[in-house]
Amino acid sequence: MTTVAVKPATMAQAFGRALRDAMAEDPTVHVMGEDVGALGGVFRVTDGLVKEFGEDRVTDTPLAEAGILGTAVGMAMYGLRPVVEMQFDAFAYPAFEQLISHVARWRNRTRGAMPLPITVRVPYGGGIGGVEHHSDSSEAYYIATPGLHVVTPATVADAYGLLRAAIASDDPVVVLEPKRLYWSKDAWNPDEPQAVEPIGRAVVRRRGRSATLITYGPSVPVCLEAAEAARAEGWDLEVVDLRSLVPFDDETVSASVRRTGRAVVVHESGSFGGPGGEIAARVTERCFHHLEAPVLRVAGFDIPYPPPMLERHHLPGVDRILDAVARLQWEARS
Amino acid sequence: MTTVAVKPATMAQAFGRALRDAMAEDPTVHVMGEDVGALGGVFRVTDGLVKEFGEDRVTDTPLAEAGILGTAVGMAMYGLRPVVEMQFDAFAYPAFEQLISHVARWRNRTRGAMPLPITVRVPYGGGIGGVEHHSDSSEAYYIATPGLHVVTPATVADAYGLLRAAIASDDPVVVLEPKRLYWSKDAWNPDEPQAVEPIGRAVVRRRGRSATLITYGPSVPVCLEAAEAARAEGWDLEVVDLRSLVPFDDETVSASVRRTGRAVVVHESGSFGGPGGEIAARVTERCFHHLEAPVLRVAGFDIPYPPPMLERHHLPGVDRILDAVARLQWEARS
Amino acid sequence: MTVMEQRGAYRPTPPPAWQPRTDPAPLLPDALPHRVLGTEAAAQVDPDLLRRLYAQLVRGRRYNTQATALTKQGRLAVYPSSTGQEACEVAAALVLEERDWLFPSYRDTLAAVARGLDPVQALTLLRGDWHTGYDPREHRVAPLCTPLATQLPHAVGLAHAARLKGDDVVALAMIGDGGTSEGDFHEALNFAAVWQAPVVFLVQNNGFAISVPLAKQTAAPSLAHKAVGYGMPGRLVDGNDAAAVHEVLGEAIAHARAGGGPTLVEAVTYRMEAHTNADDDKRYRDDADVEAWRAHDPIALLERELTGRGLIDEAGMAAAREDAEAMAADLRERMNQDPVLDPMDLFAHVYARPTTQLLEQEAMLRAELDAETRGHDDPEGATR
Amino acid sequence: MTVMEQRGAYRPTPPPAWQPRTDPAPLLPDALPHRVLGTEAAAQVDPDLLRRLYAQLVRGRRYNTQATALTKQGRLAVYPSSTGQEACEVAAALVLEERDWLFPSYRDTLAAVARGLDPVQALTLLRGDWHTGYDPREHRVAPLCTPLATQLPHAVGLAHAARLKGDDVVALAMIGDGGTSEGDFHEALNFAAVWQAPVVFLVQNNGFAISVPLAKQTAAPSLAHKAVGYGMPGRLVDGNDAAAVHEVLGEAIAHARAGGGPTLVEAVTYRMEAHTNADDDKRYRDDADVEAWRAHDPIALLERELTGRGLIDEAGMAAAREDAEAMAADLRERMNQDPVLDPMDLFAHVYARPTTQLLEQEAMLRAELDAETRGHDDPEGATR
Ligand SMILES: Cc1ncc(C[n+]2csc(CCOP(=O)(O)OP(=O)(O)O)c2C)c(N)n1
Ligand SMILES: Cc1ncc(C[n+]2csc(CCOP(=O)(O)OP(=O)(O)O)c2C)c(N)n1
Ligand SMILES: [Mg+2]
Ligand SMILES: [Mg+2]
Repeated sequence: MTTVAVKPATMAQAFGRALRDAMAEDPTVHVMGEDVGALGGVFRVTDGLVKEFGEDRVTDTPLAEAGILGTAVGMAMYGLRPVVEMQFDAFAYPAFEQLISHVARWRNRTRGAMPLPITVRVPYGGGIGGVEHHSDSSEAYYIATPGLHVVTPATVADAYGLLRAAIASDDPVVVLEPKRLYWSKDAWNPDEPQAVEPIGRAVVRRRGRSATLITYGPSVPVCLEAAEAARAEGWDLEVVDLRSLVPFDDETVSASVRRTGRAVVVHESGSFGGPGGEIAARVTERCFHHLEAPVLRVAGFDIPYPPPMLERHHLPGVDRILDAVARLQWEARS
Repeated sequence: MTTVAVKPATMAQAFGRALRDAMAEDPTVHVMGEDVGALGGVFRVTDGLVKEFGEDRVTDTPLAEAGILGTAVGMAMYGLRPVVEMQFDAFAYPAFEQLISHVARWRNRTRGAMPLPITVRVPYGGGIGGVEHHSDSSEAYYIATPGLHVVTPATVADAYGLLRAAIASDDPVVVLEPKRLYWSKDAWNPDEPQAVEPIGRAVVRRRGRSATLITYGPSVPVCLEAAEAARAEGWDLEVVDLRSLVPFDDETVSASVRRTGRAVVVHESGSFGGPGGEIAARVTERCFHHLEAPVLRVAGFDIPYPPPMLERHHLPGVDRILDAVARLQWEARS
Repeated sequence: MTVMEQRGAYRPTPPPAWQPRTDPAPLLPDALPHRVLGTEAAAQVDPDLLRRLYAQLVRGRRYNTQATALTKQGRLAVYPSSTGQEACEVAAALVLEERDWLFPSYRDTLAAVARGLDPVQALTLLRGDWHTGYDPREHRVAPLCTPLATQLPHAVGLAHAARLKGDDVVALAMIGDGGTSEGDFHEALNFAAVWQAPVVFLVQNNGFAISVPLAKQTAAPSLAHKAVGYGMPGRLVDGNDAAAVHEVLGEAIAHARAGGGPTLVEAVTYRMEAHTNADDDKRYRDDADVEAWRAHDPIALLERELTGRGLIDEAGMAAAREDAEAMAADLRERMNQDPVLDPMDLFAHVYARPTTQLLEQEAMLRAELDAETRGHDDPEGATR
Repeated sequence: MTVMEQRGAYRPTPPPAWQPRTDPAPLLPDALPHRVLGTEAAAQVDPDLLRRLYAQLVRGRRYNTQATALTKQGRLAVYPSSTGQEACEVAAALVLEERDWLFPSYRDTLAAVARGLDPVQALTLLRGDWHTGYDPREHRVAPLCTPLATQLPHAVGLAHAARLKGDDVVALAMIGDGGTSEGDFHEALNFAAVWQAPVVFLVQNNGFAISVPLAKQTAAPSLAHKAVGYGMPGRLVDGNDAAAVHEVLGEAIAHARAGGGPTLVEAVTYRMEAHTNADDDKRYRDDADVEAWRAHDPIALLERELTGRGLIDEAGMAAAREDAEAMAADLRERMNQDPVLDPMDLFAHVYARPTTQLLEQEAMLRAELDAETRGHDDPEGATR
């Protein structure tokens, strides 16, 4: 394989391209939500789709999230593959009854007779200076709901690959799109054949020997930055990007922690009852005798999301991650 | 203090008595929900209240959970203390936007100017042979929402004490009422002066030296039974009843685990992303060097709640708890 | 031109030119519930249809009493009876074409059965067996829906998808009076009207939501009036008059099929039994209220019409009763057999392919069950 | 007799006696938006009121342009302008009594300001400072509400509580056309009607929900028609006619205050700016549409009335403009100061008393901040 020069693309463009390619390949794929048509979505992810595919397949719905997801259920019952956009994390809450009581349970309820291949796209997380309700990290709700897959990319290529995989999945998938990475760029060539990531595989983004940072979505770049900074302190940190919260890739994560013997889980979501507890607990269950220190967590505080002027104090940053690494009982190393 | 003979009362009666006493003491306490009036609620917790206090204070609302909680917000803004009944766990989901985006955040949003003293009563959990949507353990959603207190009693006395404390609290409190304990009886005299439990204190229900079972709500009696059964196997198990999930009583829990060196968290809620992960993680953070084995979890499976005919296979029972205790690496004991 | 683009685009224009989009008058529902039986209109109805409705009403009543009896014998976990509401249930089933879809609530197992579903399958959920006992596509009956009003957007979405595909399919969604207060009712009706989806909403106003009477549920002149706010026609019909319900639903379905969009139908009826066998209706209503409705029994109404006009004889009525008895006997017998459920099925359909986490849990349960079996083989109980 | 018991209990009775509860006709909203300015009715309006409205409109427009300018200077994180909608905003504020409550959405900071709130406080949220910059009880203005329609049940609950307490208080809740599609809109209106709560719902139909035009939001004849389904009166008013909005709201409030229950008011207006400064309205509407509405500008309409009838002179208009400029200058100046936020306040108001978990997190942040301060004192950066 030869190296080709590629132009940088944003994550938002990669999501959009994934939608476009999926729609072009499969006429049953429909995009629906608030402002997904002429406007192209408030993040412009669906830009151009209505021109290419028409209003029957790219639909500006009435403003009602339960209605959007509920009608998507009916459309999926009839053989369509709806891709639903929730405008912001906090605006998905009105759809929770449909999500928890129906979308997540339909296959099980019908004993496999009627799967619901629905993709729910949720822009999530903070760091964009958004006012109240525009920066929630709501993944705890989704991962505690059996029947859903929950993925979240951290790179432009994964944005494409995971969204394609989500749309192709016969099960409902919640795609958590890290808002503040929408405009992040990567050398990624949309005109090359693209990998559709299998759902459920984590990836080691950086190899290291001292300790493992387990993270996902918007915190991946922060962890990579922290790992660079840690070199100055003599720590060689490994960074695991989970990519999929459900299913969870125990194999990759446990293998890393067994290698390093120490781990910190990093995410923006609040700490108490957030994904970090689950991750720390299952890593500990599997790697107990390899651990030199308890698995620590660096997470958002257990507070309602703060206003833009204070969010930097709330979000896990490089310093806080390094502080946690410093607390991994290095003195205990024999 | 002399011992007085007391008549046994059910947990449902204790909840009802707590409502009655709170209403009698404080004219701002209002009870509202579906069928809470003439019917007395489907579990008869509010039996007799409308006769005593009238329809202005015990209100059969229209059938709309977001509307119930949303109007309760407005009532609380005007100085009332609404106690809202959600008829079953799964039927609280339509109210999640009001709960997450408003109830939990109002005090913070208004910089303390406007607290919302709302109590949300949610009958939860399985084991009652209920059909779909009538047996969810939805505590993961509540504990991941900063701004809420979340309590759940396991005894008749705590049912009274915790509900009184919830109503008296100036913060919103979700009271998770274990459905299958509604008809459990205790020697409890409603005519004695009753203790109002401070929110946030766990209690050791059974002292033991071998390992700690950390549990709450409907699983407390199961754990006590398991502890009895464990004696035959030579294990002397301590049982901690959390009573409050938020705030979490780290002190009591950690002290117990430091004493015993081993712990199992037991709850009905699904395992992945459920409270057990949080509890295991924080116990491990605090007691790492006292632990002889990783903290294990015995929880519901990560599946939609099963039908009545299969629920016994899903619910954590005595055998499954003992199996977990057996896996606590006893051979490692030096 | 696509389906979505067909509709005349409405753009707000400055007030001088502002006009209501349609005259509201045609949206206003009937002033009184529409009736057919006992009126002159009954003569226009196909006698065969009346006889079919009658046979199904008799069968439906028997189904209700049998199911209630099964709760007493512990063979059903719970049963929300539709006794007194059979005209709605039966008309809803009979008015649909094979290709159409029915979206029932928990109270509407009878409609599913009248549509052709095996009663044992229809009762699977209520028996405590798996949640949906049938493949929804077989008879085009959606899973019985318990969370109130949430089935309505499903029906809208399905009808919309069928229309986009060019299929000539209508969806009929059933809901109770209480359910109309839920937000999902509102959102579904609005989507349906905006999309002009071929869907009909049938509200069975049976007077109560468990214990809560209609007066605490709405202040509207009628539930049918709710149609106005969505820009769809609303109809009010006597829910105990099977011919009237069939006619009004039939018109609404034809309207939807012809591209005319959704209709809201309110059928005024009464719940003769408690909410479910677990309910105690003495707490919230008088026997006298229930008794007053007996005079308006759906079977009696139709029977009077049929016999009065000589459209059925004693033999015909006996045949209906016999058919109903046979159904009941068969139902009883099959419900008396304990269903055999495989605990391992807990994991079978959570996902297309179980996650590794579920595989671990599955292995744990299998080991437990194996140990149990060994325990049974080993009566000394040497193994736990 | 309690408030809840007062209302005539509606019990369903068998169909022969069944009657609609009220004649639907009075519930039907106006056929065309009600107008006052430029009509004979204008002569009946208190000239002082017209002048007060005018002064506030001029001030409101200036507030809008100033706030938009502040977004360009990075002094506001975001601003959803109400330019073109000032008649609704101002009339809503002026029509209320001191003791009444206003429930604004994110677009309604102007209404809050016109009610007396300090503009800087009203803009706190949009500035990126704490979520609500004022004590809601001070001016009886609820926190600006962002999740659509969720403020409506709050208004209903507050109005209901006031009525239960015997207080003579009315709540006015504001919402956009798009918000009417949400389930909470439905649930709030229904609760209000069933409880006969003293609340008025003001829908500002400004033609769009971000990019989505009204035609994709509803198929109803008008949004005011939605009132019918709740059994409450609906009114349709020209939202750019400040006198008309004031009159219609005033009547609705008087009706509510007198125990007559809620009213739904639809004000037809137009959003002259993009949804917010971050929006690009070129993507979904033509300049020509916007231009057409300029002829119907709320300030121009009122100015024409006032000057035409000699109720204001050039000096009076200049005074209004000067007052507006003074407000804008003050706003500009104060918004140009950086607010000082204490990071430790993150933990101050999550609960009445912080949990031990929060105390730990608080301690961590304090240590970090201390270290930062030390780092600043120590420019060599010896400590991180
Ligand atoms: C979202 C939701 N909330 C509450 C319930 C509990 N519940 C079951 S049936 C019922 C009453 C429904 O009344 P109605 O809609 O009139 O239907 P009916 O039972 O009379 O047929 C209630 C409150 C539910 N199933 N779903
Ligand atoms: C529950 C919810 N969903 C989505 C949004 C995102 N959003 C903010 S404003 C808006 C459009 C609202 O339109 P409309 O109600 O007409 O009010 P307008 O902005 O025109 O004043 C949307 C979709 C939200 N704030 N809340
Ligand atoms: Mg009913
Ligand atoms: Mg609008």
